[in-house]
Amino acid sequence: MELEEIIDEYFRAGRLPHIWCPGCGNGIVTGAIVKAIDKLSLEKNDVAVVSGIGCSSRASGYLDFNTVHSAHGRALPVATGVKLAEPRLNIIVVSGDGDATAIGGNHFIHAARRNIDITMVIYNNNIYGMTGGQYSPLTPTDSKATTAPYGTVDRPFDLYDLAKGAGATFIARATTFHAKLLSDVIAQGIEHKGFSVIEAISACPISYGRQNKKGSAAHMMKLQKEHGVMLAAYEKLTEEEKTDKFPIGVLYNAQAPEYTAEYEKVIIRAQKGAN
Amino acid sequence: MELEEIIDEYFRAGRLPHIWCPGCGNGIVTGAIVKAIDKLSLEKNDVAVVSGIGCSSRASGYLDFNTVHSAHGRALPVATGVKLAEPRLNIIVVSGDGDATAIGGNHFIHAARRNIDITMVIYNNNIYGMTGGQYSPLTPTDSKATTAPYGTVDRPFDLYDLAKGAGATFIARATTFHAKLLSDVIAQGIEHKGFSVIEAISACPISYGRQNKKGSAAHMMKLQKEHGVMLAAYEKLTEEEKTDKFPIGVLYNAQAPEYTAEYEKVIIRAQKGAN
Amino acid sequence: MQQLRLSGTGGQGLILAGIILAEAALLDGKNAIQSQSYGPEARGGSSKSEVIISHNVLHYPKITVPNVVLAMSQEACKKYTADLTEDGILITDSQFVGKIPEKKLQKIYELPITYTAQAGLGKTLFANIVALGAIAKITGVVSVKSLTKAVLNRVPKGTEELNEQAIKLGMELIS
Amino acid sequence: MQQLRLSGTGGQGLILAGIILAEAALLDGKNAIQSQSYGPEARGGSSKSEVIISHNVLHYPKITVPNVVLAMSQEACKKYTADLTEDGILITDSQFVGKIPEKKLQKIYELPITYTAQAGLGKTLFANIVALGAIAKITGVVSVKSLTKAVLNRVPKGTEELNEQAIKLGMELIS
Amino acid sequence: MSLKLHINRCKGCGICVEFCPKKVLAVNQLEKVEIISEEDCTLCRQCELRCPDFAIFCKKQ
Amino acid sequence: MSLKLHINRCKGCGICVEFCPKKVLAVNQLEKVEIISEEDCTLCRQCELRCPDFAIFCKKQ
Amino acid sequence: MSKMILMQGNQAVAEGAIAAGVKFFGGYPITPSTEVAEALAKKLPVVGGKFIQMEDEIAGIGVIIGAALTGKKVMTATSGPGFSLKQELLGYACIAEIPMVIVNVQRVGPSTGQPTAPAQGDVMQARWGTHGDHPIIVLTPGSVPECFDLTIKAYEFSEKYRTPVILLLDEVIGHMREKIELPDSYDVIVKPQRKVPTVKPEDYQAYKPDADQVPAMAPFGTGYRWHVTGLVHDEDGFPDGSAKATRECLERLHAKVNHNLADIVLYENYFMDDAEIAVIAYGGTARTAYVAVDAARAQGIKAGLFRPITIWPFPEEQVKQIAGCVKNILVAEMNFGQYVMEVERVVAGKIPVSLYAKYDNEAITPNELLEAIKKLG
Amino acid sequence: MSKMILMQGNQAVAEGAIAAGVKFFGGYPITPSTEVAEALAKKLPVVGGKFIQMEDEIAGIGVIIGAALTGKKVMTATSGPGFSLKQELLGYACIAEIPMVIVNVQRVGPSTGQPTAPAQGDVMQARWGTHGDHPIIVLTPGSVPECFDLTIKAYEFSEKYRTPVILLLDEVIGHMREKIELPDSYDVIVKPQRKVPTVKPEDYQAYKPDADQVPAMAPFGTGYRWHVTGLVHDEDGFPDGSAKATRECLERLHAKVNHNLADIVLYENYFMDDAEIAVIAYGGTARTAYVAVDAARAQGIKAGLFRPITIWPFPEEQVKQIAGCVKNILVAEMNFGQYVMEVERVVAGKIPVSLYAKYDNEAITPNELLEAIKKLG
Ligand SMILES: Cc1ncc(C[n+]2csc(CCOP(=O)(O)OP(=O)(O)O)c2C)c(N)n1
Ligand SMILES: Cc1ncc(C[n+]2csc(CCOP(=O)(O)OP(=O)(O)O)c2C)c(N)n1
Ligand code: SF4
Ligand code: SF4
Ligand code: SF4
Ligand code: SF4
Ligand code: SF4
Ligand code: SF4
Ligand SMILES: [Mg+2]
Ligand SMILES: [Mg+2]
Repeated sequence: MELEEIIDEYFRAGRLPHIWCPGCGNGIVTGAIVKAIDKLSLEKNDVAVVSGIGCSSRASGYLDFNTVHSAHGRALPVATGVKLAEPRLNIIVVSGDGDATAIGGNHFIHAARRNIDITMVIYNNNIYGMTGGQYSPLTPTDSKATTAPYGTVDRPFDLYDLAKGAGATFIARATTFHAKLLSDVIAQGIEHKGFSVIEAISACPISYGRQNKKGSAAHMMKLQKEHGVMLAAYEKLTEEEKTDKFPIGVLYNAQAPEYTAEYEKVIIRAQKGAN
Repeated sequence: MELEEIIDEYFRAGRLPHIWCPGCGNGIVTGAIVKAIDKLSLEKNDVAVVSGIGCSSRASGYLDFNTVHSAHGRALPVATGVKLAEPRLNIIVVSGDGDATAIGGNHFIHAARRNIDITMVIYNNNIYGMTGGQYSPLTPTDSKATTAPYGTVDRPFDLYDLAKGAGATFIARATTFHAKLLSDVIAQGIEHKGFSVIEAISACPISYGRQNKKGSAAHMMKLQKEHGVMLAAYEKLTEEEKTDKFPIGVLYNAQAPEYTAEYEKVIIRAQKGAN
Repeated sequence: MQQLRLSGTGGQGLILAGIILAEAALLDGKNAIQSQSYGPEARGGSSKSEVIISHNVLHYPKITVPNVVLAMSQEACKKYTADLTEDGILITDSQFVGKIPEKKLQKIYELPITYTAQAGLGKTLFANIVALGAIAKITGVVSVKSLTKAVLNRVPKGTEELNEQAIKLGMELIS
Repeated sequence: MQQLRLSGTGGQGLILAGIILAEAALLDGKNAIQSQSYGPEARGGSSKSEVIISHNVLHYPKITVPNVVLAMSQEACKKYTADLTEDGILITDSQFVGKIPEKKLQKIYELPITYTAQAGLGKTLFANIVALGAIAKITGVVSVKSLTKAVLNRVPKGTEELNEQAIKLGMELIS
Repeated sequence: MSLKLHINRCKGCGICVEFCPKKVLAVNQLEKVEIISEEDCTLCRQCELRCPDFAIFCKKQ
Repeated sequence: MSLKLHINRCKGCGICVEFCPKKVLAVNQLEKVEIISEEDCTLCRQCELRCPDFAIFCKKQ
Repeated sequence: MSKMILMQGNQAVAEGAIAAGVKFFGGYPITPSTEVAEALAKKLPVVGGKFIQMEDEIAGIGVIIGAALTGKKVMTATSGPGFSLKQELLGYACIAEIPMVIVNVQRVGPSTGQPTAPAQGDVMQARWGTHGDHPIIVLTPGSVPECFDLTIKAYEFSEKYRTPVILLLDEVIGHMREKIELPDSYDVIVKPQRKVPTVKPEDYQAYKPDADQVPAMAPFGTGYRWHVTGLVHDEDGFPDGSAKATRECLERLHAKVNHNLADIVLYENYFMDDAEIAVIAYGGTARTAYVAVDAARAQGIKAGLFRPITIWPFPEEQVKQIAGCVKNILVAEMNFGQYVMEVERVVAGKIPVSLYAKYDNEAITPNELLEAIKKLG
Repeated sequence: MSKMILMQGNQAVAEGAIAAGVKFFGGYPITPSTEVAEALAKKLPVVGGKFIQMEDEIAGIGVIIGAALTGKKVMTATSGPGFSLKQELLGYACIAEIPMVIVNVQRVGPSTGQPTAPAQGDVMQARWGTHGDHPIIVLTPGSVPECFDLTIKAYEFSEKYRTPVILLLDEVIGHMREKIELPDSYDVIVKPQRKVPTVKPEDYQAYKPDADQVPAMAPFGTGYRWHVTGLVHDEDGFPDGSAKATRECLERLHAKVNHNLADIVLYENYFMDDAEIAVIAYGGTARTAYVAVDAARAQGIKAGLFRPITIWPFPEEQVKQIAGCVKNILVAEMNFGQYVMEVERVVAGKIPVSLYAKYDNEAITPNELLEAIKKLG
């Protein structure tokens, strides 16, 4: 399909333009999600998109699936409920860096631990966009934020390390500059049976860029291009070269028992016992 | 000092016997903490012990320091407040596996991320002891629990992986059988500048042992002996040999900027700017 | 209305004993309510299970004044007998309770309950059932038939005979 | 009491303009309240800053009926002029507002505000200050002296002269 | 093929302008995208790929 | 040196009994620790180390 | 056929849930409610349902919101501290109109308080605990059989009105064991079920109500693709912050409940016909009150008991009517006096309202309450 | 000397905190309260204080509990959803008697509701939001200068009575900018400070009150080693679940507040002397009410305004007295009618109480309220 047809197919009619600021990367990430769904030819009725609260989490309202715009940080418990109650549905969670790793951090590590078959796309703009620019657990040290006028001293999480340490079985990263790769790894994440984390690095020119003098939206995308390196190439860099680069692509892919499938065993055991 | 003197010195007068069940490992872990404090000759007035809620979290009430028995899962935020407000205090957090990694999981990863100078001793008895035997995020798969009468299907966290993935800079593990090692690694954790996690594997013969047919308290300690192997030796095992062993000792030790020290920079910057 | 309190320490199976007693009363066609007190933290310490039994509708679910107190530990005997009145009955496990409260009571039975379980059945585990046998015999609050049925409903398969035996041994403690 | 509404899109600096206007009124020894409406999500879309100014104590902090509406975008002009009455004044940025509401108004000023900022000062950034100059000239609601002082209090060091110039250019739009 | 604009969706962010290799596009005074030299367009789809607002498409006729 | 018991603290868990290499200790009917053969005690401190209730200590006289 | 057994209140709630057709439980253990979870962990998989222990209480309500969207009947259970934690998402369930039953077995508070001791200190919290205006239905059983029946009733209300319903127990009722008669098979029990849309998917407006003020709810995955949000929304379910949409959205939430009081407000009268002193008591305290009223009658005092079963919405009409009949009202509760405030409001000075309050970890005894009655009699 | 400036309500709260000597803020951003955090992130380090943005709102109150134990004055700020999340630990602060000020800038609820629009829907939640019986002090400023003054007052109460105090703003007050006169230096402001023990450490009983019902509080690290718990506790601070300890522990919490109503209950009368219609309004709605009362007076209607500043504990005596003087009471609030219920309770039918309620994302206008007054006049 042509992109316009894809947009017409998977976006709810009449709800564009979206609310995001000029140049905001969220549209590109959301476009990548529908391209991935299109690529996999998923039946729309069998897809549920669950989001939290934040600029990024508004994506759910635009998409023509079963959609939930839940509460801040709570997309994963809600998504877990949808998935466990109706395992045949494909579940995509849309979340911001704050939504996923600040208030939602506990649900994140537990979804990873359970390895429940959910694909989580984290729109990482390194900031709380919706509330106007407070630092998030993914804001780099020494950044300016409205709650860090003297620069942040917090160490950020490495989302890959966190997800892996908690038990996620598929982890990928891409940027809005690498839009095709992004939609590609999202598709792989959806296909993966288990908890998949896709970190989508997305420019927030307004709440993050301005304070940190990152230039125009286009310039922020060029920075992504400059710093994002495909994993295979990244691994060949010297430690020094690595310092201002980050790996993109599929970073981790492993198999482990998936929660909803495992739960079927409980039912079998219980029903055997009961007879 | 003789052990009895240590107990008399660091336990509050007249509060023993403690409430723990016969054979419960919590006493041994708590003893190991005061031995570590004694070894380091910390001034009692400069130590704060903060716990959550659970059998293990009752430890704070017995210890003759500045002590807080906070709410379930919330020991770390409270401890963070004590530490950041009064950085000269030595902070020890006492927590259960549920308290630390279930309801308290978010605070755990964020304390690790900040690398705040707190030593956290997690009494891991693989169960919710206080409420009578429900599974925790550290209950091994296929265990019985009152909320898993057909056996658990959840994958447990590996506390080491989780702590490391979140950014902790000191991670150690010991068991109540390895009581001396336990007090040793706690002492090292206290000395470490940054967030230190000590996993203290502790037998709960009542809420965990009974359901899972683990035998007497003494037997459960013997199982710890059997399965716990010092890291150096563990690393030499074959993958197969490793399957029913776990490494003990100091598992990770790294240096990174510590939160309260970093925060002083904010004050300096602010006061410079203000003049 | 009969008001019975079964007290001791955590591991003695008195909660279960209270439930069985109440279930036996139901089998007798009576009403019964069982309740228990949990320590502030549900760990170790004393344990208490209360049962009230009546032909009539039971509203208030707690004991107001106990008719019968079973005390299977010294601490329980101290803690849970304060409200026993002169016409009350106290039953103790003589192995654990050395000091009987200094008050006038209708009847005091100091019985080797746990000893009997151990000696007669090889396991202290049966002490709670032995106690039920004794209580049934002393008070007649439940029929032996219903008690037996109630016990058998609750115990693991394969232990039925030993449990029946336990009831009998308990009854035999009362001469 | 004067009730002024400054409206446009997010990036046009109208919140700041409202604050400056209120601060200028304070410098004039009057009372002033500034408030603003946030879109449901504070992202993009229309933006509105309201100022009420009076010699008397001000209680109710919102505009009841506006005397003056500045509209710096077409959407804002559509959305925020509905309650302008016949004796109200509408000021638009002619670059963005093509369609004026079809209603009788005391006065309508279609001014090349952003164009003037760009052409005269090289930056559209100054459009909000240009607008304030025009408003001061049209309404006299604040003195030029206080407005200038209020602007200078708020703007980054080094831009003082350009901002003073912006006020002047704004005033000059009104012949 | 040709370019198709949804002007109502365009927010004038300038991303397409910046990434268009042929300088076909510009943002006008009303902060909307404009085609300034359609003849240079190679239909490379960079603008389509990068527009965050689904405001510009390369269309098969 | 000798053994010192805090009977009120002892809960009769039997850990000391199990780990005493010399079979010096036992748990009695009242579910309390008891010294049954003090003479065999080597004061190895295993009991002290392992008692979760701080009920048994090896004491310097 | 039916069977007569001894059962704990908490377990009867779990049985009621199974009988009502609940297929999903999510929660986090906490005394004194844990038995509800434990019983359902055992029972749900047997009927093909699912039980999940979540990482905390917030996730416990979050997960059932998700499960409810697939059309399942869902439950969570907790006590004081956990109930406080669930408040934010409880509000979400209100505005997004997610049917669910939340069990709160009260213990002594505030904070950790006294986890194993009885209190009725969460009565006002059950009404007002989440931020913002919202209506709520709160049911309080007074016996083990009522735990069973009222759980089924809670699902009836929850499904019919698309609203969360709180089943508010106290430790007395939750932990006592008494006789209950259960049908041999729950097939005989009518299982409440929410409306599903009858229109075609393309015509479905997820928040457009029928005449009964309640919109039909399409299970996820059945071809109706709709949007759920905690923002104020229009009839299509999309965010709309206009004055009109806000007013309509919030008014309908209240109307669903307030227009159906005759259906929702349940209560029991005990010797109220000729009563001069009306005792008002609910839950475990009502058990004391029956005995105290009997005793007072035996002493010639014309006492009666009004037992609200639906404690919220408040039985305003009933209490007004009582205030017109009796000489005195005595509210008895295991707290510092919460429900009494609403009684006072509604009685509006017509007759004296007094309070017997107890908050010391123990239930009110019949004698204590009798003495209080006698002071009025 | 002092300076006259334009300032936002939220910022005035932050200024008040600095003036009161606050040295620690922990929180999590949320509209419409974020400016409080942002201002303190900037100001606190300048005065050697600390600001920490936590992982969520629960941690935001947790961290200030810890900081308060070291002797610091502490603040957290939030709005609806975050306020719901803080409820559990708010109860902890009540029972453990931790002084702190919690700012809640209300927005439309329930749930996400309408984050940027005004409402007063959390009034009852502020009183009853956490589980279990607990007293609470809730202050509601009606202007920007009052935001400043009342923040200082909040610390006075919080420190004096060792209790959390809620500063309840609405979006109208929090986001409006108006004139405020501030001293050039806050040195002139008397900084409230909790009692510290005067006894030796070995004699210190952390929860043994003085005659004023309030125990002295030793900062951690000063040689007094004490125990803090959320369990019901004895005077030494250790868990004690006996009936006596429970009763005493909980009664004292209430007594601290209830015995000091004359000190705590703040209010304003506006044209109440000869009023026949009393408007009762607080916060942003009071701003409307002044104008409406003026307008009514201009039309010959004897209206007056009673503005509770301390909304909880409820100004019971004052409202009773008003009920004895006026002919009608009209409560105006931006919700479905919350505070009016307590007014009704206290008025107890003496005179009619009516309600002007608005809940549509917009403030009540003077004209709307005037019309409501005229209906009574
Ligand atoms: C419980 C709760 N706390 C706080 C908020 C306020 N809030 C809304 S979105 C947000 C953060 C958004 O950041 P992120 O998740 O990174 O999403 P983004 O806007 O950057 O896409 C916050 C703090 C809220 N709505 N609910
Ligand atoms: C908010 C809240 N939820 C639940 C509980 C009930 N609760 C008390 S302790 C506990 C778990 C204890 O397990 P763990 O932390 O492993 O400690 P342990 O008792 O095993 O030492 C739970 C669920 C509570 N007190 N508060
Ligand atoms: S604030 Fe940032 S993330 Fe939010 S819409 Fe604007 S640019 Fe995008
Ligand atoms: S339940 Fe387990 S952890 Fe708790 S005191 Fe008993 S043995 Fe120890
Ligand atoms: S990238 Fe899209 S929104 Fe941006 S200017 Fe181009 S067409 Fe407009
Ligand atoms: S298709 Fe390519 S050349 Fe044509 S306008 Fe778009 S980016 Fe430019
Ligand atoms: S180990 Fe300690 S508690 Fe256990 S039996 Fe021995 S002395 Fe007693
Ligand atoms: S010191 Fe050693 S030998 Fe002596 S009793 Fe203890 S364990 Fe046994
Ligand atoms: Mg973000
Ligand atoms: Mg545990």
